[in-house]
Amino acid sequence: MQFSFSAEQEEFRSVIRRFLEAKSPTADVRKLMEGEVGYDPAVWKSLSNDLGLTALHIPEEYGGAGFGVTELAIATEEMGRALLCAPFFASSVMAATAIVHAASDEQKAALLPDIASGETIATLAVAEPNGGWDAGSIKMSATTAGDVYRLHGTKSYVLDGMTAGLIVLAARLANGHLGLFSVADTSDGVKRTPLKSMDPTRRLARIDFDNTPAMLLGSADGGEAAYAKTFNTMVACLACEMAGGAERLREDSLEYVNMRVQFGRNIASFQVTKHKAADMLLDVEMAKSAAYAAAAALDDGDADASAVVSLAKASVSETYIQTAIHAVQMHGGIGFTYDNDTQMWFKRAKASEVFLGDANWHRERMLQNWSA
Amino acid sequence: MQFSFSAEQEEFRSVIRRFLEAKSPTADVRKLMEGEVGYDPAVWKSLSNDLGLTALHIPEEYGGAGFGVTELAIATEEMGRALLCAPFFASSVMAATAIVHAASDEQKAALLPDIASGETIATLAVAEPNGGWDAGSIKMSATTAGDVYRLHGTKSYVLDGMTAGLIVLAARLANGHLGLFSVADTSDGVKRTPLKSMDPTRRLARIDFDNTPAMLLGSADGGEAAYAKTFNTMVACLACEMAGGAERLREDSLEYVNMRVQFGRNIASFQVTKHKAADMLLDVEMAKSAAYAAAAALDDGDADASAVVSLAKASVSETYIQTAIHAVQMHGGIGFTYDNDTQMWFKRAKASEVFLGDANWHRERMLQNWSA
Amino acid sequence: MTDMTEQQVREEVRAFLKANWDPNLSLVAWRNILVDSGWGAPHYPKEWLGKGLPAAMSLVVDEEIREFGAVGAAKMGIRTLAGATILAHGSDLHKQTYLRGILTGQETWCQLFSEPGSGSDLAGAATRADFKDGKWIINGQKVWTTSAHHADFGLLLARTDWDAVKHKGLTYFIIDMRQPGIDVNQLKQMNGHASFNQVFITDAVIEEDMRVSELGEGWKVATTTLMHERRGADGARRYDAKIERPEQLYQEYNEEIDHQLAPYIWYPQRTGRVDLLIEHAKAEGRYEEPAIRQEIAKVLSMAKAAEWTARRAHAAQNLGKPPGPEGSIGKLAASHVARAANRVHTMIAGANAMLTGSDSWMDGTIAEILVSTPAISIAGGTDEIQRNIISERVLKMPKEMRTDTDRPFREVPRNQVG
Amino acid sequence: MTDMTEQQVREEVRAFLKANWDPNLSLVAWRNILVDSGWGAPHYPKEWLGKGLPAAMSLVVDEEIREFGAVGAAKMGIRTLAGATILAHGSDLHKQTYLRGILTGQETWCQLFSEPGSGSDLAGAATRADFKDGKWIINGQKVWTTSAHHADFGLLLARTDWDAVKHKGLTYFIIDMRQPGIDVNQLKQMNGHASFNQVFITDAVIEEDMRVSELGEGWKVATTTLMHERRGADGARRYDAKIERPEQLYQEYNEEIDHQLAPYIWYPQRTGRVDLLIEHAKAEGRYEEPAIRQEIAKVLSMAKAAEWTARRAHAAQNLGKPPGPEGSIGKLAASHVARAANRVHTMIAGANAMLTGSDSWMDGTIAEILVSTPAISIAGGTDEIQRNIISERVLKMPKEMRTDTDRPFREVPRNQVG
Repeated sequence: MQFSFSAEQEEFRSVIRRFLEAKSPTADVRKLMEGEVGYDPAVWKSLSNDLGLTALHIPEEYGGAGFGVTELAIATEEMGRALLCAPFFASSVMAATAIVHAASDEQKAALLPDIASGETIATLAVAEPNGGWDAGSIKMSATTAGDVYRLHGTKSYVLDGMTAGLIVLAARLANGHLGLFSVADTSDGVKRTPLKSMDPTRRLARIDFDNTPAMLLGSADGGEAAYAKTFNTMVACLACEMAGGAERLREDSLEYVNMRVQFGRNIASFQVTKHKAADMLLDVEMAKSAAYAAAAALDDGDADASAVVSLAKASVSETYIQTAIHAVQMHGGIGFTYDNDTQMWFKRAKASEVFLGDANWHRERMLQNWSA
Repeated sequence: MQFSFSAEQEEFRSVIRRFLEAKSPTADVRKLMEGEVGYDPAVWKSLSNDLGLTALHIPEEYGGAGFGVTELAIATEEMGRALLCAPFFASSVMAATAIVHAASDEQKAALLPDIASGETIATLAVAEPNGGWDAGSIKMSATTAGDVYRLHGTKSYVLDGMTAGLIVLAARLANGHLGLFSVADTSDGVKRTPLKSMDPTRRLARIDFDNTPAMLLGSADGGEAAYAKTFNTMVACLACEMAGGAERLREDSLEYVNMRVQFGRNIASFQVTKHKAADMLLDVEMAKSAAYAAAAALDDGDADASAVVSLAKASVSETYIQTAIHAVQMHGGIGFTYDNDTQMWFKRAKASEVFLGDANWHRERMLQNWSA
Repeated sequence: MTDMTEQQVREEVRAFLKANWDPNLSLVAWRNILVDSGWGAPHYPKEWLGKGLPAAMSLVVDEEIREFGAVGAAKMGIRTLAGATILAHGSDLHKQTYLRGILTGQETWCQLFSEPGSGSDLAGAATRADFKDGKWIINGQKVWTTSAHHADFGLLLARTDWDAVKHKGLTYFIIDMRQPGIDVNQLKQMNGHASFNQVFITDAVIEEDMRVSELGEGWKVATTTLMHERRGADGARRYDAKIERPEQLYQEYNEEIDHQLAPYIWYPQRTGRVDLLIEHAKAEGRYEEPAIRQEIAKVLSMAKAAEWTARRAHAAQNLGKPPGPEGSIGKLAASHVARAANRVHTMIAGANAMLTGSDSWMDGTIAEILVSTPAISIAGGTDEIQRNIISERVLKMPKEMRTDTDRPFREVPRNQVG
Repeated sequence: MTDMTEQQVREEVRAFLKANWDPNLSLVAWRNILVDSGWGAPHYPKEWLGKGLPAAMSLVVDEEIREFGAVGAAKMGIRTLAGATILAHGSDLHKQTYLRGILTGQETWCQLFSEPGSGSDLAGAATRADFKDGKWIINGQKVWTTSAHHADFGLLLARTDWDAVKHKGLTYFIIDMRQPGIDVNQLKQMNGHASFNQVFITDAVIEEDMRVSELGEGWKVATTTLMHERRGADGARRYDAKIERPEQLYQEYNEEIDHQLAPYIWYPQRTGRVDLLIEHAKAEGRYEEPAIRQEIAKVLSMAKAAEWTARRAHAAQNLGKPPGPEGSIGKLAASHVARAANRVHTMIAGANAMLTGSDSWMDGTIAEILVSTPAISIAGGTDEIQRNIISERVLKMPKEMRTDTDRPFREVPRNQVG
């Protein structure tokens, strides 16, 4: 496993950071999170066309740039840092990855180029009202009449489910296997309902399927393996997104205490503030290490990658919310106000505790895949 | 529930504290913990005859003073504070309580007066090599031939098991019920083996019983109820003992940091030291509250007394070891040496984490008895 | 101290209520009767509408009134701090003018201490009070002022001497909030509520007889107010609940609750709602999960221990020991409990923790917990300030080295406020 | 920096070993060959027995030597700190005199910094060095001196100027431990081992050419030693292991380990032995308990994250970034890991946690963990000191207000030592 980024990767990170500082300042995030659509189509276009981020890890033969999970994770880390409002995680990280791992070559050729170019916004619908992200929790059934599959049931907590034009989803085949399917948002029997998201920068929806025609991606017995790989990538990218957010909170808090005066001195000069800042640095550095290790384990094809990925999700999510709690506390009363930016990351951290499975569940998954 | 001690109880506490300061200074504790017997018979005699502590909660008709759990708990709290080396917990808190709850009037008349006077040192043997303290973990069997019961099996972690002249123990009757028995240390087939105690102020032994004749205390179907009451009293007293130890550690640490100079100032003047001391006060005060509540709940006969008792054991044990960890840390290098007294309480705290059941087990027991 | 036992108190209150309670009176009329009897504020001194009973006994009285189905004196909001402060430091004029209105609920109060530039460092207040033509002219900006938007009076800490050292230049006033020159702005919080206000004060006027402290001695009086505030924040606070009965008095009482409780409507949630943990876990079908049970049990234990510790402190007061900084212990414990409860509610909620409003359990209650608990370790003095207080005042450890207390306040570095 | 890749290094080491390794040599004879080749200390400069490779590359070399079944240069104990300090600050005489003996293992070192009166505050050392008749005469008392009972030389920090301010009055020396006037007393720890010593120094003598720092500049040199000490304490440290083979060289090597490792025999236990958690849980039949699994997973996660963080720091060094205070981060992480592992081992052990020695699992290993982890947050600089360092040096936050650094040391309050 590699423990440093290459010069190219560092440069890639800088480009994204500069882009997001320019295109996604918190004032804009506030507007978008209070708005109807939840993202800025112009920024999305620029991110796709100018930076090519939507093509990042899609294979070159399907219009992508063919990079690995590590590069994808660098992008999500920076997006987490900037709290970017965009369907990148749903479309590129989740849906595109699922298609890459599940679909046949023809299907990939049909679906991936438009995702790579950002024309199509896709999402991946896994969890159902029971809220589980593992294959075992998926109860939705797919029946078949000839070549056409029909879907019956409800998906919930679907990221960007209201805006996605293409829905990839997991359902249970008659043979008991998991199948990954693609459905257009305009298909028959698709009913989408927005969910009230506590974190308004991450929009969720419930989607009901009533005898909806769908295309099975790949074979009727490869869904489990494809979903397992997809899930690991999603989780590693989320870990990096969270690490990026945690680092931002840490830096902002440090800046604030260095500026704020109480009792005639900077509050950064109080020993308890200093020690808290030191603990936050330790926590965030450890979280970054875990998140990077998760991405690297996937790129390396490590046997215990699932364990490392789940370790990262559990650890980083706890660090993120803990850092957010410290950040509010270090800002004092102002940190609890809506007008202070800290609350935006706090809510993202809170929602991230449970998105894609909570810490307890991932720790159990980690031990089940532990080999060391 | 009463949330303050009466003037008489406060005076009672002062008497014990003065006694233990005089008779159980740490220099003496060190000698005893390194010695063979593990306690000082002269101090035991004085504690029994002069202070009457061994008679404290034994009913007056059997030579006792008839006080409640609260007074017994005050005594153990002070003993925990002083780290008294004596078989008080085994004999008075455990064995005497078991006899009070289980035995017939004749049996009480036969057994209790000598325990009350301190002549007899008794113990209660419950846990077996599996280490469980609940009735369900007791596998040792008692067979019967006419009036005489015979015991077969092994008890472990028996407090003061090498010094006790009278062993009360719990075994499984042929009818499936739990029975409480008394056995003399000189009975046939009793083989006692000292266990190497990490905390040398609390001696443990394994006792093997091979067809050992024993007397059933009370009836052949009352053992469960008697043991449940006994166990609650033991645990409440242990909680108070731990609270006493934690408070001592807290006070000693505070005294040390107020005296110790580094960087040209008392280390008590560093804000992180002050905040740690504040947290320790909070923790210890909360622990004391829980421990006192456990004793009071038993004296009041509260319906949820088992829940409160287990809450107290779990909470106080965690506070005790946490306080001990802080205490070593506040002493710095010297706190890790054998010659510094902190380590003695540290070991008591460590052993107390698991004595009579660990925190996880007690929390589960607490929820099962929760009514609020 | 008094010689009445708890039992005697309960009996006397019941006898009084039996003889006097009438839900067909107006709320104010009834409360005047109650206040005149001394049972409205039994912990007030006999000469000032009370009975001179210990503070904890007044909880017993409240309990009796509640159980009888009657309505007690007005207790919500800053009024109790105003009452305690006026009793301790106010002039006879202040007591005469304000105590009754506080207890009958006819007048509402707010507390003007915090400023944008001085939060934890309350004594760093820079709102100015200048004496001109026999009156005090007030200018400055206050913040975190609960209820300022409907308050009649405010407890004001303002600087009257800029050359004195920090703690010696403040004076404590009662200010009439219903005057020009006072502008109140609501501040929205991260949980969506707007309970606090910014108060902009421009040339507001206070008569000299509404000065509570000696000149430059305002800090001492403020500490009384703060001590009472902290004591109320130990998580044991209870809020009045509406009574659904037909008579007019109940209607007025319920309206009062709606009106005055509005800023506090999320306060139960900021405590973490330990009371809902088991119910929540059962509702999500997770109460049997061992790892979740452990976490629930830990929080319940912490909350119970905190409650018992508060009761030990109250019991000590009942035995005549003066109220001390144990409020800081309780407040700190409440922070721990709230934070832990938030964590466990999240764990229980699972994916539902991402939702809010009607999509969250109990019509948004859980979601509100998740974004409200950070307030409890800040409001009324941060956890850090509480630990300073405990270590310095309870444990008598050395005070933090100060560079701001030994020179004229005008020379002390402070935040620039826009 | 060098242009050799890791692969090249590995190949060259293997070639060297193939050509030179001979287990029938004596340990010292072999090590002299190794040291002369530069592979004994490849991170030393070329002119001083090394190859000028980055520090992390020397781990790669060690790995190759181990895998080859050969024995490397002596690494245990204070010798590595001595080597690093002498390389950075020593004179050519020091380098000539000591580096080879350090690497061959012929000479053992100890570090005489801490004193009974100055633990965290190392710069508060009050051992005196007085210059008389061309030599330094040393008097004082040191403590926590690992290996002092068998050391040949010591790294000594002593005060040469009592009128200078604290950090400007210290001088750094090399002291010969085999002289009259040095008395060593072993200190027993709470875990029963006696790894540390008190050293009483009475009129011991140091030649002027064994002074390492300029007069009064000893603190600067000490910080080099301390930085290297902290970097070694991030939990990633590995100890040499015996090799059971018949040849004489292995026997000598194993004896060296027995002798020099004795003070460190419990060091693995003070880290909390995360590596044993799963095995321990399985042995106690508790690996399937959900609540225990959660706790095990938490500790494993923490330990892994700490390890990866250390590797990120090493990787940064390999890229040519200078070693910085990240050692403090690693050390702090190791404390958290050890404390958590202790807690979980206790939870797993259940009633067995009350036992020790042969009655405890793995012949007392678990018991030793339970009473050894408190050391890790103290030795080599307490957690509190590490947090000071991180906040001030990494985060550049304001330094603690000091009252001890701006006046003559003789006027600074300090502990009275018996």
